[in-house]
Amino acid sequence: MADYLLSLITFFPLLGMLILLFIPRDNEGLLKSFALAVTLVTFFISLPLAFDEVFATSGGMQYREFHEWISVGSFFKMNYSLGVDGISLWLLLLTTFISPITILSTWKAVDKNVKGFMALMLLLETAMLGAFVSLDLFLFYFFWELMLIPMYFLIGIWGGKNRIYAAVKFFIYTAVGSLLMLVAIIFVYYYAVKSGAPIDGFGVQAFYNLAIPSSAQHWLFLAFAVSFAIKVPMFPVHTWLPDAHTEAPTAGSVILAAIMLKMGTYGYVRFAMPLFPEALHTFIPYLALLSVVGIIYGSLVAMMQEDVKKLVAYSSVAHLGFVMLGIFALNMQGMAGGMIQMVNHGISTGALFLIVGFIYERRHTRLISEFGGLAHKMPIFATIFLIVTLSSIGVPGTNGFVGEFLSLVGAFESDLRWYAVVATTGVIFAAVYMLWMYQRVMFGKITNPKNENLKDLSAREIILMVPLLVFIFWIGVYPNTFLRKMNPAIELLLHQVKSKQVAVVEPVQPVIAQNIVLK
Amino acid sequence: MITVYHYMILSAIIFSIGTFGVLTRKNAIVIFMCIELMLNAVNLTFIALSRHLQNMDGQIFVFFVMTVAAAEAAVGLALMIAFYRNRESIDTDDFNMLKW
Amino acid sequence: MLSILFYLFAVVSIFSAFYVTKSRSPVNSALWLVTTFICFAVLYITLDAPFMAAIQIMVYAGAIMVLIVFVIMLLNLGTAVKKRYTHALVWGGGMSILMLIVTNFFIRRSIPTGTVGDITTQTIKSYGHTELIGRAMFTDFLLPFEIASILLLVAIIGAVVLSKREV
Amino acid sequence: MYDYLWLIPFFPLVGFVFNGLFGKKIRNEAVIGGIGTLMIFLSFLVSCGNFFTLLNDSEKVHQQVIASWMSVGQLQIDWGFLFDPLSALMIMVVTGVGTLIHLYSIGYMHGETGFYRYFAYLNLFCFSMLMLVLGNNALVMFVGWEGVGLCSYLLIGYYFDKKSAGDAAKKAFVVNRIGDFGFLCGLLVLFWSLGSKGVWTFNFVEIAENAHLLQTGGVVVTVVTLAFFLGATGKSAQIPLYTWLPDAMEGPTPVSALIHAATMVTAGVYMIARLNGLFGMAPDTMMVIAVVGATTAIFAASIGLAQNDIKRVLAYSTVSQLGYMFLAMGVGAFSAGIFHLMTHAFFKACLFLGSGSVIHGMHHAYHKAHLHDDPQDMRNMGGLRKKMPITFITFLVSTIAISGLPFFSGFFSKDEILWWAFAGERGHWMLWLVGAIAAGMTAFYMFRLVFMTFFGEQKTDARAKDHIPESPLTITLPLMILGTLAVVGGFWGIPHALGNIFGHMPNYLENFLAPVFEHTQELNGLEIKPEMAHSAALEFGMMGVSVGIAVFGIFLAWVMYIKNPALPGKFVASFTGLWRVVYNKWFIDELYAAVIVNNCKRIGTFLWKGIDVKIVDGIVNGTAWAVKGIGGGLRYTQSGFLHNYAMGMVVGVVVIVGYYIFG
Repeated sequence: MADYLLSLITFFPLLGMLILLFIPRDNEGLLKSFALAVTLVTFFISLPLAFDEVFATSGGMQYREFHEWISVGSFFKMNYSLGVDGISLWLLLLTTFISPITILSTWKAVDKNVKGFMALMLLLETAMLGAFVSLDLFLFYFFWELMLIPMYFLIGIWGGKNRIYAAVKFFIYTAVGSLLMLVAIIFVYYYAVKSGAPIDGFGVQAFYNLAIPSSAQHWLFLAFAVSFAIKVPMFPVHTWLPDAHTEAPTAGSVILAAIMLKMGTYGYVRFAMPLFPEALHTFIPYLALLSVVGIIYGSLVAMMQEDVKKLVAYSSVAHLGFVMLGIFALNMQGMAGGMIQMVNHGISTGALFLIVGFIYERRHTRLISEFGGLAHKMPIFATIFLIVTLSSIGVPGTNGFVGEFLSLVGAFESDLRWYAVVATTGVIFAAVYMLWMYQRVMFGKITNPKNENLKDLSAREIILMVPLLVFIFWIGVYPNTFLRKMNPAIELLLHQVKSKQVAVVEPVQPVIAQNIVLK
Repeated sequence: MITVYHYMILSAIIFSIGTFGVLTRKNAIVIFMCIELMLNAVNLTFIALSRHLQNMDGQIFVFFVMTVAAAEAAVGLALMIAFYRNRESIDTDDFNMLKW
Repeated sequence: MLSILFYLFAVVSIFSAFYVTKSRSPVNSALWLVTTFICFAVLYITLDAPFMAAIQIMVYAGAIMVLIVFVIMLLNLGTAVKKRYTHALVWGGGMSILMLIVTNFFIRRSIPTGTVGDITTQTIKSYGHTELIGRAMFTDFLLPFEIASILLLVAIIGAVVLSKREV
Repeated sequence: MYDYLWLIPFFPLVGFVFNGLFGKKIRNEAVIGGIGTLMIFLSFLVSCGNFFTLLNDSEKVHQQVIASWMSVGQLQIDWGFLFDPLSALMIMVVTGVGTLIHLYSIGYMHGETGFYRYFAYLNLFCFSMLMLVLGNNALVMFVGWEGVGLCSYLLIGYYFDKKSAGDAAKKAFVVNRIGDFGFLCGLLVLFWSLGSKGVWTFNFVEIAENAHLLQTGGVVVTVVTLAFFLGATGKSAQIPLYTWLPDAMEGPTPVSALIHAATMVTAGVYMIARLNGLFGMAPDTMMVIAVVGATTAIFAASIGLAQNDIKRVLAYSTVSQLGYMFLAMGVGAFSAGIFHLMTHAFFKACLFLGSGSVIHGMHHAYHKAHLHDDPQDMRNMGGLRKKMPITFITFLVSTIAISGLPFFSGFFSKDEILWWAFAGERGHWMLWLVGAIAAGMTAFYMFRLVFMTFFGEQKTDARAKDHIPESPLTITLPLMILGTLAVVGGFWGIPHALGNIFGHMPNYLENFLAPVFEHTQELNGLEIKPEMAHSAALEFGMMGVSVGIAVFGIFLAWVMYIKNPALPGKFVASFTGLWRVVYNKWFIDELYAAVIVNNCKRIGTFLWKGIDVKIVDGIVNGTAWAVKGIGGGLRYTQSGFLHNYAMGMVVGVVVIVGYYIFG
């Protein structure tokens, strides 16, 4: 069982999807409950991973699976190689955890072609899980591209008014990036074969030990970096995100925000950084700059949005800036902060999109100006919304703080401290745009008569929010549960990255103290 | 002495003539015949080379070319009949439905 | 002797091929085409391939030409209206001459290589050309042969479907 | 006893969870209010137990670690508590005043729809404040720091259907966040700079022990302390971040008393006192703090002179008094600052609660008379001393205390600060002068408040006049207790000069807090200048001057508002411009709105509509348009004529083969 656990987790939703295809189209209730059951079972199968203590002690890959998959002559060998470590562990669990919630959230929201919707959701889950556990670059690329297709249809079919534009934009943006990545992958493989290094098909771990010349590294890193940056998304390639989010159905937005954006950051951690450490060293200042610009830019733009969903989308840009900044700090704290912030963003922003979904279902509009005074009619909603808002702002005691704080600690320890100072102002802006939005939606008197008859959250909606709230506080108060199992993997990763950097600058050099002691 | 080059040059000439016909004639059936001409030119090369290399494979290939030519003739002419039925013409200038 | 035969039929085939493209009436073209085919069959014989010559006559000069002529009759195609296609003539002629030059160079500069077999004029004479073809076709090329037969079947069905009046 | 330290914040948390989850269902105000009050009272009892244990304990610093919070590499942060004289004093103030205000709220908030919500927030606030005070490392303090900011947001926005309340709440939170940015930066720079010396810590005790690793007066210390000070200005409403506090008066009055007078706003002062080891090493920062404190004191007092809303006067008074505390911190008089913090908590809480009692009465009267006048406007009051005797007496006592008349609590603490400002090593006569003038202004506007409210003619609408009742016992009892404290609270920290007269009474408070501050003060020479240290005459002289200024202020108020009520009008008429500027709070809010808020909005809009939509999306869509255009152009090559395609093929063949041969 344990030998094939990852395959089981990854392909269970796909299996479910195949069975789902035999359920009659009109039986919507059964379709929904079946999809929910499949995702729930997937979640329960993946739970043993969470309790496995091996991650707390070992940073290496666990639950390895290895089979030969495709081999073209003796040259190209793609293997089916899976594995999970402390870095992908929580993202994997986040995926299995969020999926049932999204399915549950669509109970009333999706009314046309439920069967197709559910099938695509399940396919999407398989693709995302596969991308997180692949250790073979080619397999990763396969899942990475596979992810795109269901999402494209989810936006394009079940989306809002401008859905085609958004879907195509999303698709093309991502496809451009991934093609660059494909070229880089092939080049790396070609180089590995030519150099006669011991490799294992497209196995990424063997690639870690390649000594790619630094001029090539730069280009390869750029290709990977652009591809992942689009997915993250980092400034200035973020503009697909607001459109995709705004137009996507609630479930699509949640999946997009909670998990798919993490693919980009995860890609940096797993692939771009350890594969090309020298190039990373060169590009870190620029990437960190983009991250910081993203934080400030995302915040300022979010502040002026009139559409709640767009606001949340731009806030994602800002939040992921923190993730990237933490990762680029290249030390334990920053990395752990980035990783935990990925999970946080998944939970908080996922929850925010669900919340927007709730009011959208009730009022069929997302314009802030249409609302106001909802706290009167929807007290439970107001409370949940407030908690999630606070988590998004990063109030201590909620998850957002832990992630932001660790990222910033890491950045301050590294050479990026001046970026970090600027990034810290992001906490101010976050408060401004989130609270302003909250105030305009929830506070005040009810001015719009359409809001008079709004109903508070139903039991289903509360049930689907509660797990998210639990994790908001859990990570906020006792993040060690998660950090403990991340630390060994992060240590190993940093070792991999740093052992190969030519000029590794010690992150703890007190530059300010040495250089500018004025007195 | 006649060498394989002679046959190949002849085949090239016939092929060019076939090309000329395809490019200049407007009647679909004549174009079709010119294509047969080109196919035959190729066949000649095959057989000449087969002989030159003392190997049977080229002739087998000719056999398959003929098969394809026969199939093409059947389908192509059927298409022409179908087309004529619609357009009362088999002039290629009337075949412009592929236009943007 | 052989070279005389070659040159004779080569010239005739070039001449008749040219008339295929030149004749205004499709029926004339078809007849010139038959001439070309026959010349080719003779050339095949000079290449020690009597079976291919026979097939050439039967399939091309026989079956395909009959089909073409039959279609010409069916569609009742008359002589093409005289149109001046100088534009197309110049371009088409230019292109085909260019092509000729290019292929000429190609042929002149290249040496044919490949797997040299053991079939000499003697083997052909002692076994017979037909037998050799048959051996090759039904041993090494059995699968392609079967596929070709399926192709023909498909073509038959296709032709029937396409030419049926109401589909 | 110290093992039960965790119970102190735990009880309010229980209250919060209980009221937050079940309060709505219970609907019984007695139960909700009772639970809320009981919880904070229990934590008051535990605090008392700990406090008195500490008094008799020779070991003054105790830590209790509950659990590990974050541990990543060299970063180890615990959920831990630190109990030393400073935090002991603070928790006594927080839980003590907190209990009284909870009790008061039961009466004051009677009948409000969100009663349960109010008590849940109040308990949450107490929890956060206690975390702030008790945290043994800067990060736990930050939890409390943000937590109180959050509760302040929630409680200011308590009447959330009023737009002004929502705006004020948001403003409070955002301005606080600007401060928090400073706090966070300070925290991070400190962590890194100490870490680079080999000490990776956020723990206060360890920071204090290792502060010497950093260079005294060096850039790092100055930057760190300035950043922390920015945090303090946000939380404690100092220039330039004070603007949220007056607006925060949109919240219910007990909230103003608890959060915006007695406890939360003093967090900045507490934080500086807590990090005295660092601040002591940064003379430049100390100077900045002293100057900012003094400026805020006089600036806020000047605004207070002209306000008519009873709570706003008190709000500006709070800002001004906080300025005093910062002045104290800036001149190194840490214990004096904490002393003033304590006495201020007593008398300002009493004043706010008293004003709440008045507002409650006025509201009641207007309600009965079906009028919609502003119950907080002092111009509608007057002569209330007969209607509300208890409120009046406690209010008056507290006013005397804040004005610094001898032997009331404010006198001792304020004079100690002024003495340090004048005679301390880091002091300066200018600081003293500013402080003394501000004290005079304080006396003036506070007595103006008392005279306008409780004396003279009753100016209330005739219809409502007779309906003003004295408040119920739940309201007056806390008033009486706080009033008593406002009178006697000062005797705990009698200045040396006075103590010598009273038969060598020691300054108990200073001795009590000594373990916390002694070290820093010795190390950095934060003492009274030696030439003045033993001059009792000078000290008495300064005392006399400041009391004189205060009495003059009171006299002026009496002249203007009792003896000759027409005088203020004439004054306004002759100095219209000046008066308008002061009345409109020096137009600072408008300035901020114009310079910062609007520009932020403008930049945001520009980035969105300009950069995002026009440039980035312009490029993206432009690419799409270009591809479409090229495709549209190339489309015409598809003529549909067979010959063109055939020609294309032939050309292709010729070119490829030609390239193959000749290329």
